[in-house]
Amino acid sequence: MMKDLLAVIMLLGIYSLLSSSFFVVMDAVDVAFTEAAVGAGISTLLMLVAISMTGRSEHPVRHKPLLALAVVFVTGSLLIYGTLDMPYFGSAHAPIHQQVAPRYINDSMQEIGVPNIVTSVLASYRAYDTFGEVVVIFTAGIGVLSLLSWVRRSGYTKDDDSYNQSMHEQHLILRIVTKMMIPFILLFALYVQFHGDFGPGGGFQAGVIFASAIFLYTMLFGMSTARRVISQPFIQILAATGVLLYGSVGVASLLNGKNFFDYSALSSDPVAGQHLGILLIEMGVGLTVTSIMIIIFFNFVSRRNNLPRKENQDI
Amino acid sequence: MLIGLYNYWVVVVLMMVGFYIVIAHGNLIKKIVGLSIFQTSVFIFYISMANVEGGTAPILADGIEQYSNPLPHVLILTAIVVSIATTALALALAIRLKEAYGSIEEEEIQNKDNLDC
Amino acid sequence: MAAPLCLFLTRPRLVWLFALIASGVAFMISGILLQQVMASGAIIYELGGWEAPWGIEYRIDLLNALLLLIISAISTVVLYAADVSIRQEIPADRHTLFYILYLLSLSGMLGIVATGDAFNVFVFLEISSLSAYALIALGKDRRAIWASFQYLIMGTIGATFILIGIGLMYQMTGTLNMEDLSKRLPEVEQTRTVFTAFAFVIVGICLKLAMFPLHLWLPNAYAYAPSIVTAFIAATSTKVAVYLLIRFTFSVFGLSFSFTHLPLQILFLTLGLIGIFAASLAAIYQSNIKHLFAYSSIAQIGYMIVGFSVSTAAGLTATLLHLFNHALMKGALFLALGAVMYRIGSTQFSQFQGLGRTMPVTMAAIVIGGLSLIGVPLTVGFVSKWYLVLAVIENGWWPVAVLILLGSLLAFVYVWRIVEMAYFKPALASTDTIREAPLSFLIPTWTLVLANIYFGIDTRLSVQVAQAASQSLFGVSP
Amino acid sequence: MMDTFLNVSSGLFLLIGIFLCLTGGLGILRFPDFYTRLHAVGVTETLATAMILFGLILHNPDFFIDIKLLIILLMTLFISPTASHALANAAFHNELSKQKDAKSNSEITSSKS
Amino acid sequence: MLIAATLAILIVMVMATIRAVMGPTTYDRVLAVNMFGTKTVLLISLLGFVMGRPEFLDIAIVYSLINFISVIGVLRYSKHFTIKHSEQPKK
Repeated sequence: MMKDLLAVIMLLGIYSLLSSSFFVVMDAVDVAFTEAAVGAGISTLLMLVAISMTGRSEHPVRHKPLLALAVVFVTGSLLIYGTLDMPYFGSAHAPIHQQVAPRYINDSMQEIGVPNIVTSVLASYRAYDTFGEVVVIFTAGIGVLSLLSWVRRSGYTKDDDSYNQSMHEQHLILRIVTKMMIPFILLFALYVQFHGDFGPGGGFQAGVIFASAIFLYTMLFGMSTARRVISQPFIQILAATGVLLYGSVGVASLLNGKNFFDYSALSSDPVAGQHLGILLIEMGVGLTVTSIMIIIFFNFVSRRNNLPRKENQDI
Repeated sequence: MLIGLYNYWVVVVLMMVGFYIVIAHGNLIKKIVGLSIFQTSVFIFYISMANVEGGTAPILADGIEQYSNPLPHVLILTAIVVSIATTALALALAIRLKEAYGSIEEEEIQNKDNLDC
Repeated sequence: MAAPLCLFLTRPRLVWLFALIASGVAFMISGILLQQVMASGAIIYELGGWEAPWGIEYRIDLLNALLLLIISAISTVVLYAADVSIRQEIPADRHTLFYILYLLSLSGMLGIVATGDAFNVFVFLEISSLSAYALIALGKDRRAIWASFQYLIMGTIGATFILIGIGLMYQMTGTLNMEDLSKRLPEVEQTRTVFTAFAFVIVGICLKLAMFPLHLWLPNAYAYAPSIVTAFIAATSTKVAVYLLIRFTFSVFGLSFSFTHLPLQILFLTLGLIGIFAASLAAIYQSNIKHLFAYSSIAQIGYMIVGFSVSTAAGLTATLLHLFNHALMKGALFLALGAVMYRIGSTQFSQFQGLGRTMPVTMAAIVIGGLSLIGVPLTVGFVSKWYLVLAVIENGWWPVAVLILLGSLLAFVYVWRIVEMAYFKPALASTDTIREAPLSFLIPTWTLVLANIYFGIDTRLSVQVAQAASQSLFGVSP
Repeated sequence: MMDTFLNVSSGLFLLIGIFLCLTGGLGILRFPDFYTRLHAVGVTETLATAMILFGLILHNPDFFIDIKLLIILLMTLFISPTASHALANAAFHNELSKQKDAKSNSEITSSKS
Repeated sequence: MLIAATLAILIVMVMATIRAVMGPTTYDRVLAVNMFGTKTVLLISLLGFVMGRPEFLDIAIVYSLINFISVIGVLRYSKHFTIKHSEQPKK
């Protein structure tokens, strides 16, 4: 058993990479994309920041492993029992491939005009799910904000600057490479954003990539520098705009006399309307995800920067 | 003949590993890690049921007949977002707990609570 | 319906008034919806304009409409009191965030209830629970954070179980729409996979529901959350879980599958009864009133489960009635507690001494709510217990009926403790100067209390709706 | 003629890549301490990646995909040595402080912040 | 040839994982994870060719980015508390 949490988190990163390779093998390229960016990238990073605050060793206390084992065993055997009647892995005759999916595969080109079926299902057939997903991430951002939002203080900038100085001496190479990389990453994010109709990618992935460029910048150039570029209110407004953009697309189609999220109302030609709608909501998703990720990360890091001070204050 | 199901069994084992970590470990970060493993295994489960033998990725191209089922992919995209949201919130809570209790061990926190009562 | 609401949520400078209006609008819409549904049967609204199995649809029948009405009503009333209470309990810079989270949670719950798509349920479940975790963690006490973390772990496990269950169902049927699922499931209902799917969905929901053996997260979460949050969550979130339970067992899996192939009936009955007794006993020994009512919530959930396990239309009617009534009672009780909290700053038992004199109006509300919990005639508690006992007896389960009455006795014991403390003990010196709670607390509290009494006397509306809803459920899937 | 040449050379590149990969893997597994392992990985990794990607580029006729492969190649060329450098740098700073006693350790920390 | 390369990369990935699990120091683990990431990039690009749909190289690009970012992240956030860590016994 591993007691070093840092190692645990790195292994989690490996697990995540592996599972996304598995997704590629299973033809789920979009999912692999997301899992790589989210599981291996963002969540590992967040966990790292978190353990840098909470300490990295685990106490060897173990309790009630027997009960836990029993519960796990029962659940596991129930699941295995349940798998026995499943259609075989990869069989094309499973009900799952017979009922709903063929419509997506066969007709989505005529109905929506986007080659990436995942995008068209995500953004049009099941747009409401995706809206829910955006709201979930928005909720998480607001939740983190309400839990961790920092007290605005000007005191730590000086520390940060001197730290910056030492970073500068130590990481010259890193900084220069990063500086060269960041524009490229941003460009790539935009590519992913707008190429999502044709290949793997879309608003969510693009948002995560965009945010990770900002993370990189923050990690190497310090919080206060990054703050100068992206201020808190600005990013909050951006997050809200994203969700609103998504929602207003729905309302727009509502006003045009169709149902909520029926994009064919957006243009005289239904297919063009669908395409436009998908582009718009992907923008909404991208904006929200980028800004929420940045909010979460900034709050984690600022909390961390303020930590020693907080301990002195004796909350 | 049962070999057709091996994939699901591996997933079940992974799920149970995650689940065990969640309920048996006292360390909060480890609980979160376990939760993450648990959820990722569920994703793998969904994705493996979307697979069709001989199929390819559900992005339309000329000359390809057999595609994998896109619907589970969509569901899992959503679920991944949900899971990162949960993880972020859980980590934020863990940080606050550390600040409030000075520990991220379940038992220590409970002991301190009992002292309070 | 919930979705346009979400639009408003995101305006960053959201104020209380705005939230109140949004919630009120939701309330009105759901009122209209209920009327429409009663007049013309289920309403179906296709989101995105794609017909059901391909797109996502809202499907609102009587059951949903009733739930929507309860949730939005409680939320509006509770929100009215929020302004004052929040100012005291939550730091100023978090107010906006509080209202955003509150509305998110509300829209999540409305979304769960309204949607007709199994996966969509999962997404909205996560919206409402994530915001609930954050709301609970806003509590003053550091234990609030711990409670919230526990809730998060349990809730996420529950949600993941539901996800597995939905996945298995999808695997066997190839569809996610509830209506479609209920049509296709009978074809494959003998398979072990469907059985497992059912088990996972049920266990997952029961985790959210805090049904007896899985209730551990609930008391702390209720006790340490800000009082407004407690009032809101206690009155609504478990109700949503009960709704899901009913929806999945009756509509999706179908009655015959749920109750004939599995020992579900006896299992739920036993767990429900044990839940009633264990939780009531635990409630008697609590030193914090919030804890007390939290345990009493678990006991009340036990009643609902018992009614549910009867699995006849009468039993389901009783469950729905109790659901409706319990929302009213607990909303009123926790709001009144919020008022006490506002004045005294604590809900410890010892602090309640003499409050009957210093805060007579609030305490009267608590007493009436308590009486309703016990099931005294002329309150709503009586009506639902009456129907519950009737349903049980109709099924010929005499001992169960006796046990239910015994459980009410236990409720009497813990309510009596409060009454004794508040009216028969002299006031503490420290609480002597306490004044009556501000009007903005009293109005919503008494609104709920009066609703308690009104629906206790004039039972037509609630009973009629509940009966129609349960009969329609049995009609759909005989 | 051209085709066979491309195929053979692509295979050759891939082969070299495989060989380097395996060497690196062996290195990370068998070498005794961190710096030697870093050496094994850092040196082979960049070249192995370059070789395999070259092999793929030669293998593939599609222009657009070649561009993407080239981008990956360029990124690896940037990132891999930088990461190795950062790693070595960090290890050097901290390993040093590990070996010395607490006094010089605090010196390092104070000079850093 | 492609399949042989894929297999070789899988073997190397196993080796890296072993090192990441064993790794006596944090840096060993970071190194192993980094190597694992690079190998995943290669694996994805190879798999695209093996499966006959090499359009999805975007994923590989993302992987290499993520890999870089996580290495930087580990170094950035582990350095602090290793120092803190060594200071703790002094209290």
